[in-house]
Amino acid sequence: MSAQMSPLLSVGAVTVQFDGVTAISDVSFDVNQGELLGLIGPNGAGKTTMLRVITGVVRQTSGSVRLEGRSLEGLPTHLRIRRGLALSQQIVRPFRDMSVIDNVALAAGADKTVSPVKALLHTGRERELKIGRDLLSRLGIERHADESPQIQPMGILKRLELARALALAPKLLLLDEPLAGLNSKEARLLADTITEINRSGTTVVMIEHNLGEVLRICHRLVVLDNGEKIAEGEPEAVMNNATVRAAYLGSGAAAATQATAGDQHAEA
Amino acid sequence: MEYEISLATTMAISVLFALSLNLITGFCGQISLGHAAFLGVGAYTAGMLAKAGVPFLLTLPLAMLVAGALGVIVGFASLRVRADFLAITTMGVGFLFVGIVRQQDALGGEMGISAIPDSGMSKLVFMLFAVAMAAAAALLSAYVRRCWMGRVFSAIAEDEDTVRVMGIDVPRFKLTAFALGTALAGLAGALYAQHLKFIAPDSFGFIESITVLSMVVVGGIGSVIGVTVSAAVLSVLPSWFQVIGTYKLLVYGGLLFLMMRFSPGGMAALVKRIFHPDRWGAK
Amino acid sequence: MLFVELIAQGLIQGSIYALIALGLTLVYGLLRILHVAHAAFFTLGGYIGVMVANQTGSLAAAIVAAMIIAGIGGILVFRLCYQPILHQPPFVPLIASIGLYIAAEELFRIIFGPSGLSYKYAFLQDQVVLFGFLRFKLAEIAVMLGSAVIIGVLSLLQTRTRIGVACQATVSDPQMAESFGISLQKVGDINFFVGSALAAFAGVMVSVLNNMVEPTMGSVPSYKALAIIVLGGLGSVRGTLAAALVLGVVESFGTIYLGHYLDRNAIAFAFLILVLMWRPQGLFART
Amino acid sequence: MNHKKLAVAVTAALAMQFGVPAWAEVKIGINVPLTGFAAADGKSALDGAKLAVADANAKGGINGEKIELVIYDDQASPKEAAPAATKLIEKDKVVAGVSGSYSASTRAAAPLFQAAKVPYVVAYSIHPDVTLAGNYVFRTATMGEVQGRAGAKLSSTLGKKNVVLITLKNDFGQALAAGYKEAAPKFGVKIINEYEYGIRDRQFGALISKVKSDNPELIYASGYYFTAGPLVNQLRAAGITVPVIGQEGYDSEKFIEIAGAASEGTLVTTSLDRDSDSPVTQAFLKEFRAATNAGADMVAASTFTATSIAIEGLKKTGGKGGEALRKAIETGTFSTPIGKLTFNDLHEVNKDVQVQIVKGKAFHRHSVISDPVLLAPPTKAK
Repeated sequence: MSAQMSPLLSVGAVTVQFDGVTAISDVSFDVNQGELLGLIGPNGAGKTTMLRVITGVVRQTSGSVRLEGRSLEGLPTHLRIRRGLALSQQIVRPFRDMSVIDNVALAAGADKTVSPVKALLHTGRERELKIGRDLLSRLGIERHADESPQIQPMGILKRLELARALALAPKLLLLDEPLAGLNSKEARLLADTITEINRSGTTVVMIEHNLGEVLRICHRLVVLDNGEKIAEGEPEAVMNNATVRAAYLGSGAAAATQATAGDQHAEA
Repeated sequence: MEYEISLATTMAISVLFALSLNLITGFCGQISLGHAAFLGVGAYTAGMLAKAGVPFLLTLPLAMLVAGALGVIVGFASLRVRADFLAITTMGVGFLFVGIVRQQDALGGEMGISAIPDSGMSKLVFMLFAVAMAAAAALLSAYVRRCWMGRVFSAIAEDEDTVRVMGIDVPRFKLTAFALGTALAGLAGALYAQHLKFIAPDSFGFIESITVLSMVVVGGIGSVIGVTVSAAVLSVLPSWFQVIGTYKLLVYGGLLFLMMRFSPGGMAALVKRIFHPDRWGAK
Repeated sequence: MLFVELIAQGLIQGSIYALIALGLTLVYGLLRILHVAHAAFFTLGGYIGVMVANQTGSLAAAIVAAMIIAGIGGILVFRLCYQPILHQPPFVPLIASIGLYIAAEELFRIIFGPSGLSYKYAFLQDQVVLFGFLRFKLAEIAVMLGSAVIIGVLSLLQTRTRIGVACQATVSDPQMAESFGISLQKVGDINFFVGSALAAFAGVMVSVLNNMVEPTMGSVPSYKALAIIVLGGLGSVRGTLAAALVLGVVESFGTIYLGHYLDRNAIAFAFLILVLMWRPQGLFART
Repeated sequence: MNHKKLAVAVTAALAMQFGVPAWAEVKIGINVPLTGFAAADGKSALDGAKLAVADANAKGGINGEKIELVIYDDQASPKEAAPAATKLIEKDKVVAGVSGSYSASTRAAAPLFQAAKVPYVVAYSIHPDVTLAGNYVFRTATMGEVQGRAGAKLSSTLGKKNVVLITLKNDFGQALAAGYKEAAPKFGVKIINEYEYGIRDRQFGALISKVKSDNPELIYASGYYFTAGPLVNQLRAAGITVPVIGQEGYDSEKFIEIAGAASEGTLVTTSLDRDSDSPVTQAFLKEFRAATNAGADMVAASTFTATSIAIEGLKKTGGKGGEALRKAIETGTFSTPIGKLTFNDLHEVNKDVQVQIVKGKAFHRHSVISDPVLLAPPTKAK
């Protein structure tokens, strides 16, 4: 990655405190155009908080977040999304009263939902339905388009969540543990899909605990521990870093058992 | 005929009022336990204007405007609190409205306002006018349901945090729902004042708010037809129940409970269940 | 002096609010429903209290009978009315509860007559003078002491017994009950029993204070108790207690100094709205 | 629509109650609050009206035709009263109407009776607008303002100067307070403070603490027995011993029951004199107890009176309603339990105000305020 290329997202010296407790301390990193960046770290490292700072759900105590060089300071979540962010949430939250395709079409209609007046004056959604169907077929779940999300298994819902985020045509896609709750086969398939999405031009930042898949697909990693950035760089180099190893192995026994328990749970 | 005309007018006003709450609570999921305050704002605005000599037809848009404006203010409160907190806040707004009007001598205080000047319409024409307004509100509701706004509303009703991360300005949509719903309630209030020619603070209190919410929920929250039918029926039920006299509120309360206990989707769901017993889901 | 008296009167009113609102909080914490019909147990308590006291001449018997019957009634309401609709959106149990309350109020009127009942014997009407200027009815002292004792005992049970700890844990996290090996059903039964019994105790005390029970005596508590649990942060027992006492005192001063501008309800709700705009999670929310 | 069936059912129910043949011809309609917060007064009112009808029927009805009372519940709410009134007028075709209800519902019903030219006799609703609806509306109650003035006069008669007002915040309480404040200066009565409370309030601790610190010589407190009972009880418990003046809202045995021993000595301005030597009054009190097994209160007496006046008028017209009945009531003089009544040009009554005092757990005569100028009801001119 060349230094001249201006980063798509730039996180500068962000610190977050809740009631005096520091959740993130002076963290900076960049996300470059076209990159697939993994944001990793043990539980409680501050990854999800960082994602929330980027989307504006949580306000940083100090520091800056810039998208394409423009500060996102003071912008509410929905305006940040309209600047080109999209978020796929860790706990899938489809609208259960709508069919799968309606869920995606609603996101695809961003230009019609930009203001209440516009929303009131438009009824048709052929274009949005088409975008929706295309996305569903790209993610391999088009056969569930007209069904209710209520009856879908986790694997389908994870893909629906992703489709809905993609329907916003984002410049930067933020994924919060997209592989959690999937068995290893499903996780592998979805990781492949994410790679494909990234290859077709969408920059991706991904929080993920499944290190195997992270190491397999990510271009670069940022590692957080206890709210601090402890490493950054190419996956292999990062994983050989002594501090990173200490962070993971320090709580290693616990993390390892937890990971196994999680896998078993997913497969059960 | 006059009795039937009077009942039909009452029905039409109730339908209009219930549909106005349905926009806020049914479509957009913002529960309100103080909606009668806006009926009151409309009624008082129209009543005072009519007494000041403003022609009836002109009092209607003004009543809508005042009620809608106050609705937006309450809507701002809805941005700050959610769900059960919102329910109690709106309930508080209702009590506050009644409490304030009671103390305003200019608004007739505790005594209310009577002898509101006549619209000049005959009772029959006024009834038809009220029915036309209710029908217009039903059509508007049906349209909102079908357009993009309706889709955003139902998404907000289900999960507003997710709507926000879809890049949608949730506060503005909520405020729009409040503005639309409270303006329509204001219209219903203006018709109410004209119909009864007498208004007093107690007519717009907690009980009225509960009554209208019951109409919406019993009809099937969000269902335009269901709410229309249930508002029409429930509004004249007490008159029909005269025959059971002293038991009528007991029956009313009992029906409300049984409906929720055995058909939580309201009448709309009940009808669907009877005619399509094999289909899942109520929507 | 007036200041102290107003505070004392506010605390008396606040203790009554606390007794009623506590049950509502237990129910809300567990089931996340606004249990409007809770106020019916307040009224029921009052009626049972008057009838038993007039029959037996013993107020203690009246209190015990009222609390037990209301408690059992609470369990029945939980099992028959709420349990089947718990998975529905929140307004369904809310409207069901409102319907139930309307029907209950009407039943009281039809069974006991519209104009209410009074005690044949004057219970606790003697006066007590404290510190030379504070003057109370014995009944008022009984309300305050009774609430303090009952609430004290409850919190002891809640922290010292296994089932108490389970209930408490369940109020903050309904899934917790299972990890204590106690079914949600059982915790629900206990919460409804205790909550309804407390409301009945409040009903008896208020009926003694006013020497009157009437079918509509629950209508103000039915909504004001909701305001209190919201003020207290919904589901927080301590918050509810504090909110009840604070509201009692606010009303006490409000009716004297703001009475010409706003009525008692409006004062209470104006206070509520102000607080919620400042702290949307309630005055004493834990987060 | 099965209104016909419904009317038949009501008729049948009533017929059974009174032993009236179902072919009764002369119908009088009444709106009363049988459900809702005012149900207790509604029951009293209905008992009074039923007694008046039963009395008349026992004496041969009107020209041999039985009188039938058509009863509708109005919940004391204007929204329910309007359809009830319309139905009485149009479906049941009553020749006369009686209001046994509160001001809010009566004010909604009065213009409808006026428009249909059906005479409407209002028992105890005290709002000035009621009779302003037109010349078919009559009222037997002493208006709130007038009673308030009587209260001020009574205060000065008792030799008290410094008064605290405790006002019920509804139209009844407001009207009383307005009358009291208007007349107080004339009698040298000084209002040192006024407090307001709501109709649902039963606990007055804070308010009483403040009243105590005001140290008044007399308390003028408006309310109904269900608010006044606890209020007087709590006033006395707080050690306030000064006289309390109430009004006809207190006028019920229930007040004495609720306030208990504290009720002794309470004065009320009302229209019913229990110790009256008038045979009409004594007969009413006796019959009412026999019929209902309870003592009559002001609401029952007033509604009995209003119904009787409608019946007396109908006797004169031979059962005809409309203008003939209006004129008959307008020009008649009526002997009623609440005194001899005639109507002025606004159809208000001019009568003495009875002062009753609670003594030995019962209301007894204290005095009578007879002051035609002070107690003059409004007329058309005013």
